[in-house]
Amino acid sequence: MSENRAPRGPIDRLLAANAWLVYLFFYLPIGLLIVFSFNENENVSIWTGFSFKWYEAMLQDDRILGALRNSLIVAFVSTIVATVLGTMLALALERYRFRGRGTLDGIAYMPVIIPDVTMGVMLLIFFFQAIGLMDSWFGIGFNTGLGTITLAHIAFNISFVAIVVRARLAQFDSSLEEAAADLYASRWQTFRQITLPLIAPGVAGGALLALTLSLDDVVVTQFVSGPGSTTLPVYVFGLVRRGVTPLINAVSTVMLVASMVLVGISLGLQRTRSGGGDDLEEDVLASSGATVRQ
Amino acid sequence: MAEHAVELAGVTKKFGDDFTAVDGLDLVIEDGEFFSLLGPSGCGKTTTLRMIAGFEYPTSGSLKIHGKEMGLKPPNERPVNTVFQSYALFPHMTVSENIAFGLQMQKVDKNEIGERVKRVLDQVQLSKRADAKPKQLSGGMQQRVALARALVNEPQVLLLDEPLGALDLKLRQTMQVELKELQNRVGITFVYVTHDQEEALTMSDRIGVMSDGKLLQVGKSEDIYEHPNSRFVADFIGDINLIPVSVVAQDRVKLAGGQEFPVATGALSSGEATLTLRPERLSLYDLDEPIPDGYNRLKVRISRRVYYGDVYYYGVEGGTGELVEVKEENRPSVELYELDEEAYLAWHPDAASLVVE
Amino acid sequence: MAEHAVELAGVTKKFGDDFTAVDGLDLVIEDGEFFSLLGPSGCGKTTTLRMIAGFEYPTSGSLKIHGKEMGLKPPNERPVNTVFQSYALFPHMTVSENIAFGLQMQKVDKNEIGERVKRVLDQVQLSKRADAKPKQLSGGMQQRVALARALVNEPQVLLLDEPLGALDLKLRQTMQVELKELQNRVGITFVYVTHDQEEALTMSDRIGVMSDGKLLQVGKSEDIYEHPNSRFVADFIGDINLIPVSVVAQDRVKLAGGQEFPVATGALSSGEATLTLRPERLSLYDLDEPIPDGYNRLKVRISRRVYYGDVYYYGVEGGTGELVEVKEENRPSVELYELDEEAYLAWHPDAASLVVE
Amino acid sequence: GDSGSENPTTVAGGAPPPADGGEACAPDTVDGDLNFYNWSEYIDPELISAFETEYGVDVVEDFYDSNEAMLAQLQAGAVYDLIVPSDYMVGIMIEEGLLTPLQADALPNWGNLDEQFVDPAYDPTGEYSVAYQWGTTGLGVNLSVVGEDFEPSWSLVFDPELTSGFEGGVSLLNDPRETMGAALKYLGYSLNSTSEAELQEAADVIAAAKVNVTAFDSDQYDENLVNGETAVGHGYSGNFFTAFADTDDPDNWAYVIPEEGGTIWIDNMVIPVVSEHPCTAHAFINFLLDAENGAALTNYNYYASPNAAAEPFILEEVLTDETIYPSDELMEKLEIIADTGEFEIQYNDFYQLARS
Amino acid sequence: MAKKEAQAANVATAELEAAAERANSRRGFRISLPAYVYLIIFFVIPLLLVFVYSFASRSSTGLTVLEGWNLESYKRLFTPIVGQILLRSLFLALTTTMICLVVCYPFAYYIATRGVSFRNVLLVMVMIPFWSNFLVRTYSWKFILGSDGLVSQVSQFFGGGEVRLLFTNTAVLIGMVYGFMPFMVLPLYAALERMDWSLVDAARDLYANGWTAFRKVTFPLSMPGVVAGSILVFIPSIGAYVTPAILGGATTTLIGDYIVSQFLTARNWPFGSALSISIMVLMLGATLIYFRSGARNV
Ligand SMILES: Nc1ncnc2c1ncn2[C@@H]1O[C@H](COP(=O)(O)OP(=O)(O)OP(=O)(O)O)[C@@H](O)[C@H]1O
Ligand SMILES: Nc1ncnc2c1ncn2[C@@H]1O[C@H](COP(=O)(O)OP(=O)(O)OP(=O)(O)O)[C@@H](O)[C@H]1O
Ligand SMILES: [Mg+2]
Ligand SMILES: [Mg+2]
Repeated sequence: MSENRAPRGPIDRLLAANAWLVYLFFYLPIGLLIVFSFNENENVSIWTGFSFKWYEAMLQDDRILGALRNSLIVAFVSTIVATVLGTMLALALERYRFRGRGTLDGIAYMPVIIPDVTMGVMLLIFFFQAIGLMDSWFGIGFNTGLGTITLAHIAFNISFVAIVVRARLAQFDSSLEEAAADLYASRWQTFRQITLPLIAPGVAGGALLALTLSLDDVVVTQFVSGPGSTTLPVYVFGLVRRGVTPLINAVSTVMLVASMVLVGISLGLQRTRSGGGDDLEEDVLASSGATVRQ
Repeated sequence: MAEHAVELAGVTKKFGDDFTAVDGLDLVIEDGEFFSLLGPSGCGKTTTLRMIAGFEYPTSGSLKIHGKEMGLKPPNERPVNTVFQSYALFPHMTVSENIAFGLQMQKVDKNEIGERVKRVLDQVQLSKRADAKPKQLSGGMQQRVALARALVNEPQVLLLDEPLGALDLKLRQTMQVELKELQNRVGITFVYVTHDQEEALTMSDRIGVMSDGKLLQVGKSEDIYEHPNSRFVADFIGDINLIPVSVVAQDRVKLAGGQEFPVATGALSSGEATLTLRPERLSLYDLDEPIPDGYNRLKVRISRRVYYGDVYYYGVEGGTGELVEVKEENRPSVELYELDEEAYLAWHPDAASLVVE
Repeated sequence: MAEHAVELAGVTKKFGDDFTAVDGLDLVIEDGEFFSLLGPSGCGKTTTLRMIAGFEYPTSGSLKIHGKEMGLKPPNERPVNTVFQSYALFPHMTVSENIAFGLQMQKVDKNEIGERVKRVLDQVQLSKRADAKPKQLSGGMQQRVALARALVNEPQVLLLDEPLGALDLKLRQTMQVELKELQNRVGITFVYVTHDQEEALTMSDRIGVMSDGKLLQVGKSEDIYEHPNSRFVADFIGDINLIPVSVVAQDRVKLAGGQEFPVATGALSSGEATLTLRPERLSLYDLDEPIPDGYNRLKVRISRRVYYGDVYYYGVEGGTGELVEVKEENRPSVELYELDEEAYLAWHPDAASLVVE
Repeated sequence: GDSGSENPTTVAGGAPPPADGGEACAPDTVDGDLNFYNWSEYIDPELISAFETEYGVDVVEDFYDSNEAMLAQLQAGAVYDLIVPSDYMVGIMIEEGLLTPLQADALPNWGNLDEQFVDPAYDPTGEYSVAYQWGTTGLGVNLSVVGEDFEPSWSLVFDPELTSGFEGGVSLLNDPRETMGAALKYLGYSLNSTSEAELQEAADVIAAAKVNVTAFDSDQYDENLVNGETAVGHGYSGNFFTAFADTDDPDNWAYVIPEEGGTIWIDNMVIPVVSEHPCTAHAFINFLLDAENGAALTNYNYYASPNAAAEPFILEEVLTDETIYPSDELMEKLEIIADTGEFEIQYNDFYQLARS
Repeated sequence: MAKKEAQAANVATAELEAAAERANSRRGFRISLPAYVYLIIFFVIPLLLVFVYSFASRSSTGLTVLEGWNLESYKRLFTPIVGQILLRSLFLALTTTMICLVVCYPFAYYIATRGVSFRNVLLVMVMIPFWSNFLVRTYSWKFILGSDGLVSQVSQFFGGGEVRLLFTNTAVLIGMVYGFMPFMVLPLYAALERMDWSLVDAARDLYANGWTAFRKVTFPLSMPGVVAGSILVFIPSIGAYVTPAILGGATTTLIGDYIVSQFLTARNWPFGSALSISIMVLMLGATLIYFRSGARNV
């Protein structure tokens, strides 16, 4: 009887009560945030009337739009690269024994547990030195900016992707790969036709997580950013210092909705890929990382 | 053809440095024969199969398929297909996609793939479920898909790893018959792994009995059953009474109880040995009943009676020191022996063979 | 005692609104008897057991244990213990901790727990592995721990759900004997679930055959085997030939081929019916061989011969329209029939019984 | 790590040396888009677009929220044309050779600058920086809580007896130099003091005051005040004014410069050596030095303008507001925060110690 | 004949397995190479740089001088203030973890015991709030906990007095718990969802009542999830400082902002680096323990 059965009676009711309280706890601030994005008053805390003006303001403010653009560029590039590299990393660590595997295994987890500030500072130092060297050795001049931000985001995203994909691979029955090989599939064909489709939920989860992390990161970004590379969270950070206006709520409501759409897509995508409903776990588990870097 | 289907010479497989899963296997499997590997769990059957298929490489020894040395050839370059102990069906593909996979990899053209898949689907009576996902099939159906997926490629050698292990008695028996007939029809070489001795006996042309990675005996089903070459084989294949005796002459042995009996003339003329007697080769006679001449007799007391539907198993005690099992047909004509009743235990000397440890 | 061990009256279990797993079960199990529930996978055996144990509650009907109505009593308040289909050993406890669990829950005092655990460990021959974790044990050992864990509580009723399902033939047979002897010794009521008919026949005092949540037949092993009350039971229990016949008189039937035969006087005197004949109750005689009188005879052609170690199975064709299976002892004295040879198929009228669908 | 040895002296070595003066820029000529690195919300967007249209170049704005972060970025190779560091940071940047001298000929409006800002302590030669705006650090007071008549003194935040009466308590800047500085002033010392003993006293004052300090906050002090979370807030003049202005009755609040004096800070426009468009930068500086534009800056964010010529165009109430343009005797008591070298560590430690 | 072949073959194939393994190992290495290289360039080397910096010294202008290497920064780690701050951060992290555990266990249990489809919905619902911007989330808490915030208004509505939680430890804890809950919920969920409920049946069958069955079977078996969740909450909350600053008013220094202040206020990078390194080591230690106990319990 592997299927779950809830305990009966009052305990169950208590559990349910607790659960719904927790959800209330989760959604109270979000609800407030969204509501006040429609507040026509300057001050977020006092409701004076409904209006879309903050959304309009947002659409007019090309600083915000610029920041949004930057965020999206960084997020997508870093997500794609990190997903590819992270997946390969997970494959190698989970499937093969090779020299340096132990060390790599260790390194792979460090970016997850390193404090943001440290990550930011060390990348700052690194880029500074790198730029110095590039300049003095090859006379190549390059600046901090979207490029360096993307490089930095990839650096921490790889680990998160790898961890999620690995969790997926661990449950993966490798006899399927043998079966494919036995049926005349080359290594690459086996990967394309069997392995990848089956770990897709994990990969999707990893990608999702990477995207969210990158869309929410302030600290690291601030350190490695350069001219014209202000990202949305960083800009919001600046705005907040000048006082929270519903404008910020509007912006973050938009981000919220955008992310939800993203999740929806990736989930739907994976539904079609493989019927298993529990695939969702990894995704969700993954996306949880979104908050880890606060 | 002249050359052998599969040829293992001194094949050894070690896991880690110390643990030897397969130990110096010398084995030749003829083309078109149904060969079974039989042995208790963990004896190295699957490992052997995996080496033939190319999932593992021998630590040492040579492995030829149809005369060609396999060396480091990967599985996809070997003329071999496998039916996995755990089906290993692709969960994200339908039944027919699963079956078509191998052909697609071989770049067979669309139409032909379609036909061949259809044909094999009929063979395994799954045409109706062609578009189902493996999850939606019962154990028996999944097993048949796995089979079809391998068969459709018409490999020179088909490896089957306990393909029926998961099925319940009835379904198992039907599948056994189907498999056997199929093999007769397509005439490809089957290498069949099982730990069910009855299954092996029913289906195989030849059987190899393994234990602890070693091949103990290879031979026709009848030979293995009738003339086991070791205590282990005798005991593993079917029920058998193993009675310790001391050899007094080339053709005579003495029981613990002191009674002497003639046996088929054997190799040794003295020392300790084990007398093997199949329960069904033993019969019980009332004390006053005539016993066919030439038969050995021994007075015994009935101490257990177990009902098996078509037969009764009696446990009897006599001079042998330990309980002897006797199998008696259950026919209305025959009347039953009660517990503690006395009777004669009789058998023909040919029925007994001597093995030594 | 007077009252019954377990008493089910009109017990029905629905999952969801539409699906009925157990359907109006009426069943009385006597104190101290070994009762087996037999049936194909998915027929509702486990569900029935789970209701007796108290893990599920009947949708309707009454369930008494030793005369007491169980109603909504939780499992821990029922004088019943279960050996689970999948052992369900606590992975984080050692063998002896697993076994001691029940006693601790009952607040039995330390020393006594120690002794009783020791004793039952000896019974199942696991004293040496007392401190192992379940993971470190082989399937057989785990099964015995599950058994010990239930037995140590000396419950009034012991529920066993396919406790031997996971074991291979040899180990299975030993365990069967051990279980049976144990039950005789401690004399507690066993309710035993299995889908292996042979197992049920060997061990049970009485058997209940289930199908699709319904109880088809309850009775002594012999009765069920010798006199199945339906085609399903006949077919499910052991090999059997099912031959369509038309009834011409209370005691006569006609084959498709037109031959008439006497049968044991039955209920109906006309119409279509099925004649059930056990392969082992049939014998083959050379055309020139004398056949015991009173036996029915039918000329047949040998069309298949399968070797099963201790026996040969012949498939013969005659006037019956379909292949009839005959089981012949394999003794050196008897010589074999070859394919396409002709022979007489003979059986005693008592061996045949009529069932109707 | 060996890459460190590449430039043994200091991290700043990463930037190429000043191309002595670089090519000369004619007034009002531009050489490309302007990379402008500024405090957020520190300039009226109108001004930006005005400049863009007038000179036909784009202004790329990026924002920082602390001088140190900005410095770090610059060292890491960020390339900007124009930056607005605070006083002490200008000193550091000059010392580190991060700044290029300004070309007087390219800045005809330079003369508009009030002469007291012409060569400040942190830029003795006055050739590297042009004052952008200046302001004071003081206290925002909720009159309905504190009452109309109160001593404009640091005791409003540091005297536990007094503050215990304030519902909601007080907030101090989460900034070692500012808050330690305030405490030092409260004790009558210089806020650039380099005496451990004095710092110790200051730390003790803060520690003692802590009972009624609801928050050490450099971002939200103005909102906390107007939302009634705090009764008195320590912070920058302009922020308070904007916050007050946004409320329903601005008169309920007042900004005061404590009589013991406090910090005066000056933000400055500088051009880093790495600048790729120095001429546009010069043009922009000159643009902001223009009388009307200078006034526009102040009218936007209520910080005092160093631009003498701008005064006619500055809103009357701003100009006359003692708290924006403090009286001369008050000016005497105001100090600019100077970099104290190694002592910065002490400031931070004592501050953290006091806070803990 | 077969024997001789075998001998020959032995010689031929003695290295087969080894060769196969080497090929395999090369393949694995090749696959991991891109990520490996990337992480070395953009993570390991930077980390080493920080390590180097932690031995450097600070110039009078607060810039890092890459000479006069010394252990000063590490010496300073042992000044009382650091210990004090660290202890405070650890305590906060610990409390946060505890609360999360207590609240989330029954929550995860509830989700894990629903039907598959419903379960998934519930899970997504856990995640959605965290798609919004972190700062804004935290600020909207300010407006809930403030003196005329939601809580206060509700209490007044019911005739209670004005309650101001903002700038109290309660507020900090609420904020922290809020931010880290998902990390507790998800591992716990994963563990409980894999739970073999027939074990609970078995316990009940062996005369354990519901609570005992939970104590003796369910909880011990969910231990890996508990440990995982605790670490995932504990580690990041050690470094957390933004939430405490916004909701708690930063009236106390935490290790997080202490590190930040070294880099961004005191401009004392060597010490900041030393701090970071040691915190990382600490966290690595914690993670190791987690992996161990995880391994033990699984
Ligand atoms: N990859 C492996 N690493 C280490 N030991 C292994 C590995 N594969 C198999 N073994 C060991 O080799 C022995 C033989 O395994 P194998 O699977 O061939 O047994 P088997 O005969 O197939 O048993 P079964 O009938 O249960 O399938 C077993 O003891 C097993 O533990
Ligand atoms: N919790 C449940 N929810 C829905 N259906 C169930 C549940 N438990 C059992 N069933 C269904 O009830 C029927 C009977 O199940 P049960 O486990 O009793 O079969 P069984 O006789 O034990 O089969 P097996 O021999 O394979 O154990 C099956 O069709 C099964 O799918
Ligand atoms: Mg196997
Ligand atoms: Mg069952």
